Amino acid sequence: MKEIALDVAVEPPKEFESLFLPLPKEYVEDVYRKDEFLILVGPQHPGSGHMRLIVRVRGDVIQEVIPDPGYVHRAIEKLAENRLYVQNIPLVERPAIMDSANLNLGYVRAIEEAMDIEVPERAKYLRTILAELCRIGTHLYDAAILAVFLGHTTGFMYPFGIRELICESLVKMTGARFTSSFIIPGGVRRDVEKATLDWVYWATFAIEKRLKSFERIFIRNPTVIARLKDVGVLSKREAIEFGVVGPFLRASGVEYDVRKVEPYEAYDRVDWEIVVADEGDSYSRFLVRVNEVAQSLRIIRQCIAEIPEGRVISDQICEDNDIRGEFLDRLADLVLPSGEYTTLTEAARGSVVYTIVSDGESNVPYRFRIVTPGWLYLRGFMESLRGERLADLQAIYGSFGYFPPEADR
Amino acid sequence: MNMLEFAMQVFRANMMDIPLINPIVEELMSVPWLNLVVALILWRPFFAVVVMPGLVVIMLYLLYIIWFERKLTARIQWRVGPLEVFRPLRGAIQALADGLRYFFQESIVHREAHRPYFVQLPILAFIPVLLPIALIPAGNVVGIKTPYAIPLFIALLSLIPITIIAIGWASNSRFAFIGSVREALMYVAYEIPFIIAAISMIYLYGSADPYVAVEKQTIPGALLNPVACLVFLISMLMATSRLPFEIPEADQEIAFGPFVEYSGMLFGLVMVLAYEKLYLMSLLFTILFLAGWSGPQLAVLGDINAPLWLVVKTLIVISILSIVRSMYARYRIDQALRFGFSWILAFSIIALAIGVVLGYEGGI
Amino acid sequence: MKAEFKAKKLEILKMHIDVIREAFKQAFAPDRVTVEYPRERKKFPPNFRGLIFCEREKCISCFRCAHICPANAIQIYFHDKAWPGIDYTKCIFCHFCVDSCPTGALRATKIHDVAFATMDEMKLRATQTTKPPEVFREDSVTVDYSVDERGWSLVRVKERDELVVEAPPPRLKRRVSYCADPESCLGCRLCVEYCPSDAISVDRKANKLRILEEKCTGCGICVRNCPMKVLELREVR
Amino acid sequence: MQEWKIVLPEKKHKKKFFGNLLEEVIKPGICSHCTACAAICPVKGITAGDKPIDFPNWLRDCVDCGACVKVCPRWEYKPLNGVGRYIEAFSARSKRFRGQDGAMVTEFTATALEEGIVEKAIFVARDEEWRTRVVTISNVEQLKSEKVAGTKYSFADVLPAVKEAVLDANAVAFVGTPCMISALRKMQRSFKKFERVKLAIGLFCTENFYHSQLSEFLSKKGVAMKDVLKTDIKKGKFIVKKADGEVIFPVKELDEIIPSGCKVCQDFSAVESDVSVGSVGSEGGFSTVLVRSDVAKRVADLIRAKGNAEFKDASIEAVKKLCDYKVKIHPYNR
Repeated sequence: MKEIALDVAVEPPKEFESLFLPLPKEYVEDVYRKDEFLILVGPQHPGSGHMRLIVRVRGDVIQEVIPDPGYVHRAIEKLAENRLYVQNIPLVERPAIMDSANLNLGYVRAIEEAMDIEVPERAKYLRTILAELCRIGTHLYDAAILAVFLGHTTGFMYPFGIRELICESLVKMTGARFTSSFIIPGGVRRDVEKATLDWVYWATFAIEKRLKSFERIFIRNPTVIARLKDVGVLSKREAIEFGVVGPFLRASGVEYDVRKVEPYEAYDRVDWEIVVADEGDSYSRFLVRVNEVAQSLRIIRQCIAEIPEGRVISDQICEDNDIRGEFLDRLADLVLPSGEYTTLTEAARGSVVYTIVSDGESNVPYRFRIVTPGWLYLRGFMESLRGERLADLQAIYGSFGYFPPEADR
Repeated sequence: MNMLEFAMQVFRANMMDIPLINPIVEELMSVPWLNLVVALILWRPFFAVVVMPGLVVIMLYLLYIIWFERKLTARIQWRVGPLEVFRPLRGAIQALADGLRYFFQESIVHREAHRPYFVQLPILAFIPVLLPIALIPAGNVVGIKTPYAIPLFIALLSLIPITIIAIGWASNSRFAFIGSVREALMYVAYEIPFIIAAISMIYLYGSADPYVAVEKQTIPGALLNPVACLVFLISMLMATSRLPFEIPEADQEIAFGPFVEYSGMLFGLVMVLAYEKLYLMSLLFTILFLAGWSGPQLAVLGDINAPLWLVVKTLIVISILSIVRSMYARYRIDQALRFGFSWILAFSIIALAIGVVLGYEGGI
Repeated sequence: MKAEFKAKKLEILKMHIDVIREAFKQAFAPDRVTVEYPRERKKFPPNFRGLIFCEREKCISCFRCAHICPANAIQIYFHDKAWPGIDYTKCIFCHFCVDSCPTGALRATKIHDVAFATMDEMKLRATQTTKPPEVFREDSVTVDYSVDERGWSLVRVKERDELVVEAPPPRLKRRVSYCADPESCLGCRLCVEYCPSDAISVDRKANKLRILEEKCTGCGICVRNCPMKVLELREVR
Repeated sequence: MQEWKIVLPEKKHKKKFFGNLLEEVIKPGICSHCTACAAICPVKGITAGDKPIDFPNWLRDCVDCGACVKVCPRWEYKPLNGVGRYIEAFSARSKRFRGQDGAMVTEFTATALEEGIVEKAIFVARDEEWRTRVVTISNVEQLKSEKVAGTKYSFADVLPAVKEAVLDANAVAFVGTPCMISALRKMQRSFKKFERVKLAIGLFCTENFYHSQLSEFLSKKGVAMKDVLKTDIKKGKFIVKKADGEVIFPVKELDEIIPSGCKVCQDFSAVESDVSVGSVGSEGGFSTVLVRSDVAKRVADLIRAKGNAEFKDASIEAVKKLCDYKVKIHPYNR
């Protein structure tokens, strides 16, 4: 079908000047000269999170997408510079509150590496259980957002319904529904009794049963498959090139998971497999996360079955096994020896990098760096949109589980 | 004999006789002025258009369907649905509450919109929605008795998408443009199979007259020509943009499509448009496939039996259809069109073939 | 482990039927999970992190809660003694303060649903935090989740859940300030001014500093502020 | 009920203790700017840095605890002089460090740190403008940077850093001029915690300067502080090494910027230190070392055992001559 190029002198609509767009003026003119136009899938759009996507569209086909993130940037790195190390724990969970344990774990491991604190076994198992619960919680949250972007309201309600079980197990274990701030340098804040662990153990089976009905009504739903199959394909080479991380990298065929490459906490004492898919399209990205939920359930069950007795907080931090009453005395005046400490943790949406630079004297970090997965795979997400249809923007957005507060930090 | 006596004479000629309420009607007829009003209401064509399969039932149907659909979708989605509006009835009058809210809400007309069209179009959209009601027969209660009721009904029905496209154009907003273009694309995709399916049934029954269709349906039309029934159902979903094909008003992509700029009473009218279209199409579906108003008659009810059967069957069809909203995700516009033009068109031609074969010499 | 999806034409039809079957199954026997909140209340475990209240008598005004709060939500108010007031516009319910309170004066409740009319009403002064916030209770049923391999179901019990959790046994024994290295003491008498309960006094003429164990509450402010760090907290035998 | 006594010095004026210090030491101009009072003041009111010692509105803030008077070396000042008592004397040059002359100060600290005799060392480093900056050294690598070793002829608040270090660590080392060393001894006598300072390294010192006055004087001489590589005093000459050559002028010309406190000081060779180090008495590239205490003796033997320095004998007469010279030019008769 031969394209007929009409050189119609179309000047860009005047509201582009009033909006502060990160685009040079020539770019906008060039777009309109080429008979394409810019659609702003703006910060307040039912089909995108709090970020603006400047979509350059020719007809219905997306030529190029320029992200304009930063609407929910809360300068966590600057805030962390004038808070005590232990006061940063609730702050560090704020980028992705449904994935709080993983973010909290990464930060606390950086402190433990600096002070070389030895974490007791039971605390390691408890941390792994919390991390996996939050991983399942985040995958369900992303599945729900994907469903609502495809217009499947039931697909939105089921995962949030199942996520109630995750929140319930977190409440029973830590006291708070998701931002538990339960992991502290040296272990966890409180011991978890047997009854709660058993409840969580049976909750994993209840989750599995409910996931079956979610699978029938959404995951294997022909309309969903039609909307997601071969959409937003990211080949293995492209995924590596654009620095995609986490389940979205594994969906393009790269078998890399920080929990296997550098196992931390109790991941090496538990047998589970990395989930990989080859196609790299939206559906395989979604399928990888669905199977990861099954793997996480497996990890949780093994952890609960094999959890050893013993201390939950290391004796370098507090003599007896309970920090209640002396939280400030034991943890407030932590001063990290001067130097730079970096850790890599596998959060639900990818690897999160923490770097703490301490000047050795002050009890607040000199420089604090957090790179969340959303920021890492934003480029891959934008590249995968190239050449797709405009209506698929939401489907690919949902398949990437892009979460602006996490990406903007 | 002045106008009034003439009118009274016309009405008395074609009055509904419902044994159940006949004594009351007789007693009311004695009152000088009231008898004219009662006569008018019980005059068959008036009764058909205004009361039974007409306006009053539409209003009740709207209240019922909006509430029922939300409750059913909620039930499927592990939740409870509208509840707090009226605790004892567990949220039954939710639709009434919404209606009142829209009624008192301010209808904002934004600056760039084409003011006259923007305001009048939702009201004009009601013409193609209400005119077909006159053609729907129910037993001997009928608005306009013509042998060509079905093709006329379909013709009027296909005017509705035009008003929706005009609404989209009048609101002059990017999302509305995209919405109305999608409505136009979908309209072409579902209208052809819909008409072919209806024609195949006309072939089957031999005539375009609903009375003939209903008498011939000793076995319901759905069993006679299941393919046509399937095509009819799917194109009904596409026509009223029910979920797998809710593309013109895809909230996530284009924020409620052509109706994005509406608020207040205008929004109320526009939102209800899709439901009324569904009601009309399922009325036609009942007549063509579920043997219209035939069913065991209750003597005491007399004339009202037929309309009652027709409405009940329609409500059942709509209630079953509304489950679709919680089952499916939304197709992309090109997928829907490809699906519409390839599968549904093919099936409708098969249905036409069955219709022609079965109704070879003058219908079964 | 490979996660891929192969489906032939026939299977698509089967999947359609699965979807419809699941929808109808849920329509007739929905496994609902809604807790109708005002009339039913979800039962939370005892360690739930809800609103906080402070037992005035137990508080030794040691400022630890105000120091540790990541959101600076706790402010200490002075009346006859010093004890904390909580600003719920800032509080993030991390309960670092409850964990830092040596005498267990700050206590957690299971109340999480208090509504305030205005923003400055949310800034509870100390006088308002001494008793748990009273909540207008309409609930007659308490709901709890029961889970087993058959699935997850709601158990409704016809009794009201007690929202104020009884205090866990105090963990730390009473501690008293003690000067470990009197020769290094500068004699600057800052501890005398810092002490909220006048446990350290100075005898001007004889130039002697005296710690009265019975008056000392063990708050540790003198320990934190001694320029030569010679004071420390020692458990009373 | 625990009770302990505080020993208070007797006041000479009916004022708060800082008032007495002001009248007795600062106003007469015998304050040596050793910053001991700034270190010990509990309310951190006494200010030091590159300006004379002062306590802004001390009338309101001073808590009258007497600590500053207890630690001030110039309170009832009895000048020390001469070479003082020492166990052995030699001149040596470190093999692994480069410093002012033999870099023996850096060598002593490094060995003490390695052997664990001290945990922290308080050193004076400098920035490009040769402004002094006090640094806490806890590992040997930090000593290798050329901004740490080498003498800086400007005042530095060493003792406040020593006090902070003493609160946390159990064994501290520090380098100071003779007035700082005698101030530290007074602090150790009045407050037991300062006995944690295990190694006090004294420097041979004729006088010290305010950095602002020194840089202004040198700029008059046409030298910008930025491109100064090294400063030294040898045989009465003040040598300023620059990238493009040297500027030499007799020390006498510096007389008008010598602070008044240094004019009354007769202690050239840090008599009360554990070990005194200086360039006088050994030839170029070597430092004269007077080992005075057995801790320093132990460290010296360790250096000798590990062979980290070449050893020679030093001419003590030159040191004596300088000591007597300092007593002669700085008479103190009050």
